[in-house]
Amino acid sequence: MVSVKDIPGASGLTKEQLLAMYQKMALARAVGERERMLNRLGKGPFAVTGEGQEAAQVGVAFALRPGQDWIVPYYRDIGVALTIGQTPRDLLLAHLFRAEDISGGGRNMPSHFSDPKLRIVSTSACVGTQIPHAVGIALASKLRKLDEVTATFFGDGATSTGDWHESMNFAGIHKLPVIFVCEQNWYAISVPWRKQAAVESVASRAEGYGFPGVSVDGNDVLAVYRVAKQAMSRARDGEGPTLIEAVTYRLVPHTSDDDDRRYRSREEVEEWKKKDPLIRFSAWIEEHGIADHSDLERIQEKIAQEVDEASEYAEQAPVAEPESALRHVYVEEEEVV
Amino acid sequence: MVSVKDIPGASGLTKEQLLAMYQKMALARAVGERERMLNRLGKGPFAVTGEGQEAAQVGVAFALRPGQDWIVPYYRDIGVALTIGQTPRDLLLAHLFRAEDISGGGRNMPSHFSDPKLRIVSTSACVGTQIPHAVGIALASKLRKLDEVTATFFGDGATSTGDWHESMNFAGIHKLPVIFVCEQNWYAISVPWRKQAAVESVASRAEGYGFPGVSVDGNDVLAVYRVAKQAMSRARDGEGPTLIEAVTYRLVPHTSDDDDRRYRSREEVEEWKKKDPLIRFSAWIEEHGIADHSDLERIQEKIAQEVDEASEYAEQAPVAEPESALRHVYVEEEEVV
Amino acid sequence: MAEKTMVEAIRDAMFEEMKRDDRIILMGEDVGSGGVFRASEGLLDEFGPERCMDTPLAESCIVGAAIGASLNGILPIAEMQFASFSHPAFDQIISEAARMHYRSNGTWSVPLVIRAPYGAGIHGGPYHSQSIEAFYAHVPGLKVICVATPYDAKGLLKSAIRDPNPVIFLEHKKAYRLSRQEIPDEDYTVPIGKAEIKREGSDMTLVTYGLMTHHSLKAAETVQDEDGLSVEVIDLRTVSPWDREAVLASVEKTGKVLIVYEDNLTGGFGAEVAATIAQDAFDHLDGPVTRVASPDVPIAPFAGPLEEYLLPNPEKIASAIRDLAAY
Amino acid sequence: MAEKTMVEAIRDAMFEEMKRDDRIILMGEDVGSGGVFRASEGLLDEFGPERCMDTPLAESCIVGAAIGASLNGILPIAEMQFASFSHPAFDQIISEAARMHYRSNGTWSVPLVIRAPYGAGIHGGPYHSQSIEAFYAHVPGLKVICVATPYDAKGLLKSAIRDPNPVIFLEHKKAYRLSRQEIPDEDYTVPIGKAEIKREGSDMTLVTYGLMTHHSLKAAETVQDEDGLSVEVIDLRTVSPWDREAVLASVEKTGKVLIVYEDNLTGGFGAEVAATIAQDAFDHLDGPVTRVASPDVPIAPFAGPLEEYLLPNPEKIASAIRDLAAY
Ligand SMILES: Cc1ncc(C[n+]2csc(CCOP(=O)(O)OP(=O)(O)O)c2C)c(N)n1
Ligand SMILES: Cc1ncc(C[n+]2csc(CCOP(=O)(O)OP(=O)(O)O)c2C)c(N)n1
Ligand SMILES: [Mg+2]
Ligand SMILES: [Mg+2]
Repeated sequence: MVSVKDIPGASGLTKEQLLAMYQKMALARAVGERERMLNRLGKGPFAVTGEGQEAAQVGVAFALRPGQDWIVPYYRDIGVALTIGQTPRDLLLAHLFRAEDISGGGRNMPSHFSDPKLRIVSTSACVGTQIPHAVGIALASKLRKLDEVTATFFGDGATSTGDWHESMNFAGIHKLPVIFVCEQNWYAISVPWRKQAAVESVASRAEGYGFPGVSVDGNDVLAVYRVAKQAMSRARDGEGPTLIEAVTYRLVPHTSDDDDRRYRSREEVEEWKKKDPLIRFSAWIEEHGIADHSDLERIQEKIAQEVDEASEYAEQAPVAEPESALRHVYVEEEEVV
Repeated sequence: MVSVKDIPGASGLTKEQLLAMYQKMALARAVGERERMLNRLGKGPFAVTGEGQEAAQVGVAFALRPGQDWIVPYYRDIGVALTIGQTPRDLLLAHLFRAEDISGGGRNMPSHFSDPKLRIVSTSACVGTQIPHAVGIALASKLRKLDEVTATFFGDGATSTGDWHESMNFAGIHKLPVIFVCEQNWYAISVPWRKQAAVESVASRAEGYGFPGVSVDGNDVLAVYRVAKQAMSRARDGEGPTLIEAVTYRLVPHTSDDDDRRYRSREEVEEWKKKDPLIRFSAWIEEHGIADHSDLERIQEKIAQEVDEASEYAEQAPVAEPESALRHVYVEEEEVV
Repeated sequence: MAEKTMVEAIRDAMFEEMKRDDRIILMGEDVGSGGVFRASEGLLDEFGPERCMDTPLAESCIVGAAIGASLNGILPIAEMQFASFSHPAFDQIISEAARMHYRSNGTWSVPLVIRAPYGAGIHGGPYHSQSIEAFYAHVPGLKVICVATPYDAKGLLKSAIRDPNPVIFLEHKKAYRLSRQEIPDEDYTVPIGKAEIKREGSDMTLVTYGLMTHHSLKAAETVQDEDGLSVEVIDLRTVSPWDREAVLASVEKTGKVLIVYEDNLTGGFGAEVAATIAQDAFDHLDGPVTRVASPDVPIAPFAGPLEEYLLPNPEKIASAIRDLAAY
Repeated sequence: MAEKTMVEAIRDAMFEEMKRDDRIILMGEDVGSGGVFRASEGLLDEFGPERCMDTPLAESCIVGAAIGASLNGILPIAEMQFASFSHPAFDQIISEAARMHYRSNGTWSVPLVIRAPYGAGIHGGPYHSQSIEAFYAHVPGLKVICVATPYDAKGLLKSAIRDPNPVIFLEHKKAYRLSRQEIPDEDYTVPIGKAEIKREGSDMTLVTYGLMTHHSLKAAETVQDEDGLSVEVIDLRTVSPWDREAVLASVEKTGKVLIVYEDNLTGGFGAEVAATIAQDAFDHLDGPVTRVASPDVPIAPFAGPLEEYLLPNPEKIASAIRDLAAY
């Protein structure tokens, strides 16, 4: 068996790291599926998940340093949140709007990840508005001369917004340590990319802001990881931002309220299912002898168990007291530091 | 004497056209100077003018068809307004906020040109907000299958706004008959271009929207005209938008409220004075025998006289009745068509 | 006559108007596939992608381009997918659409409708629940409509489309499928700026609009049955311009007034109604001008129990009616 | 003690705070060269371009980046060059800055000050004259300050900078150089949310803020001299949270209230003040709750005579005082 180091494409990752990567992707898949199931069962009123985009999410997140680098995600980033350190329990508590939900105590929508400890920043449901926050966080890191990189994630739809442009421009001017990650899944809900832009690749726009844009196969977790690593180096070396366009596909409807048959053919979805990043990575792992089928099955079993436990826990956890809705409009006296 | 047609760079313009071009530039200069003078005399509370940018403005406007093509200008475009057909009297009536002011009856600021007959669209003082209007007008032309092109003008500062990006993108998607004209004068008030963007040329951004961007010497009126002509052809042939970056310089302070010594050296201003587009074009005209010095002096004299008369007229014209301030908040019954 | 839900009535209004006048277009995110609430279902098939136009995710440009189109012979209906997502277009709405006519001394005008689903009660969390009428009712140059019933929605949307001014048309999303109502087969409009007395009464005037009309009617019924109180319920329907005359006439009659709105209390539109009454009907008042609204909290948390705790409902309204009646 | 104008007091407040705490930065268009009103003159020289930062012309990003910086140890002051140009940042202000703390259940907070010159009376036309406090006073999670005097401006700006919440700090540009006032040499603050009785009186309460404080004081003097009327003038200073207690206590004493604001009448902040009084001080009222404001017109036309026609001034206020006193 060859040493993992020598496997082309493994990017110097150890066997353990590669399997951890796989585990995060599979976990993200499982949590997404669970949320949609709980929704169908009438337990969570809303589910927005990221099945199909796990390689893009986990590949980038793996290049980041949890608790040191800043994460400004969007609502599809279950894989990012889990890789950085949120747990299935955290996510399902949010899904079921429980008091214990670290992201917002049930106030914000599910999949609006937040965790000050992990430097995952709370986002709204407004598309694109988180991007200037990422830029500002990175500006602060630079002003304070801290070794921190900020990664912000968004869909192709967000690239049409004014906030996206203004942020890209601002980051370019100040050469900020920020990584812009576009999860190009070809749709903003039902609107296909060709109605969103006249260009093939959004990565090409980065040049106009004075920094590189890279388009990468977003279903190839190792390719994404490599690109993210480079972006990290650039950011840490003071060379400024990178725009990563991770080309992928959302295998599920937009949210639990969406019926994607209205706007895309089953054939198209089936074509992309063949490129499922999870299946692809597991094949790669087996092919390169990193693990065999039964190893991966064991990982899957553990995940299923973890998700079951998290789900049970979350279902039994209490919702916040109704009157608590009046709190935290302003910073309360005792919270002032 | 060679036929004008054969003069390299004359772009097929006749002698009359070339002199008309010169006349518009000189007129724009004279109106700008008059407005600043009236302001210093305490007559107009505010002046914003475009001395130095006449070639960029007149060069583009000359390629448009007054009354047929749509103009969505910005506050510095005295040369555009005059070329399309507004008169010094129109502009000075606005400067002195008289009731007769066609652009707004004294309600909008001076240099916020408007004239439904001439299809010059009323703009606000908000930088960048007119650009989506231009795109929408062009969309209407396309939907209605009308042979109309829309030209919109803005400064380098406007390219930082979200509205600019959203409009460029929208125009690209629909291949709209619109020309985006950036009067690159290197400053947004005091903020130099290098603090506004990390790239040299904003023209390069057009590619990211799927249409060409052209950077042109904005102090060379014939070069600007050529580029605008090409953009017109593209637009009329259904090939879509063009971004023109006309590189120029504002030779005067931002407005009558500005002191430009706070942010740029006199040397820099003097350097650009040497490239004064008006001097440059008059030299070219004389050099190529289109007219001689005394011809140009006669044009200047007529302009001086016209501006004097306009100024006198405007000073004597009445301001609207105070109570008229209550009108036109909503479309009035009799205005409904 | 057919029974329609409010969302169907809205769809019918657009369909019929687009049939009538081919200058009308609908533009917005996902309108082509029917829209997230199915309000534009069928329009793409009937009118094609040029008149039922999917746009990029860029609200400022949607409104700004609609303004431009409206200057050049088109009558656009710009859809904001949710009221909260109209905020990026705030500048275009209040600086541009609202002021174009004024600043040009009446020479340009912007015949534009901006539709947006608004309001809470569907567990949409803080960004799918907001009331936004107070912002726009404050801005001269705009008209603002808040509809609550299928009949009014259809008639007012037609009026909005035919109005030469920019109109913000707010559709309470919880009212979309709340109930069905008989809708005439023939063309009709409901005038902008006219309130409707949805229930007559003599003890007290209740002024409201939007979803709160339904809650208020329920409360009025309860207090009639349980306490014998006769409450006159006025549905403003339009908040700008609003029907001061109708409200003042009713208050003169009853002497007491309760104002009910869903938005958070401070600076909500009901404050204007209260202020007007306190000045212009002062002599007729037999009790404090009373408001029921949500507390000053971002409306609304995702968690159902928290959301419900904040929002006015028939019980809270009935209790306020009783308190005021007892004054 | 030194005599300062309001704009000098604001500059001093920023200077002293930035000296005191190096987490504070100022960012905005043209702040490096001193700003269009000279409010930041000298800051670049003292603190360098990283702490007095010129930005591109992109208000949404200015506020959005400031929010981000505030999450990561910086205390930003974001300057909007004119209040009207804050509109592109509306979404960032109300969806993001105002709600970050709430939506995250109190785990993130946004210590941010947004400064903007506002108000009319300088012949700035419709886009350099707007009042915007009503929009933001309606939004839970924000604090909103409208200052009128050098002393209050300095003390309140310091409080705003030290406040852990997002604060909108509105500086009436006509008040920038209106007058000079003695300013203590030592550090002081003025508390957010506390009104000040700027003139005591017994016949009537006049509630106001911003430039109208000056006009109201002048009117109060006139009616004292000419009519022997004693008007108590309350300057709210902060419109969110506003000092209900101070206002209600004064109205209980005088029985009559005039509310004066510069913004257009409908949905202006004074509507909230009026509504609150009409509900909570009803028993004490001896006359209609009266408002003086600008008519519902985009404020303000560029032409001086038209602008002046619209705006409240000491004469109009005095006349409203007399009418109400005669009631
Ligand atoms: C400003 C704004 N406008 C509209 C919406 C409604 N909306 C939610 S998600 C979405 C599409 C986003 O597409 P994209 O950015 O590609 O992300 P994806 O969902 O495909 O991952 C839209 C239109 C919103 N949330 N915010
Ligand atoms: C949205 C907005 N922000 C700020 C301003 C204030 N302002 C007026 S002009 C200007 C600079 C514009 O620069 P540029 O676009 O380059 O045009 P130029 O004046 O150089 O011709 C600024 C910041 C404004 N009018 N609108
Ligand atoms: Mg997408
Ligand atoms: Mg410029």
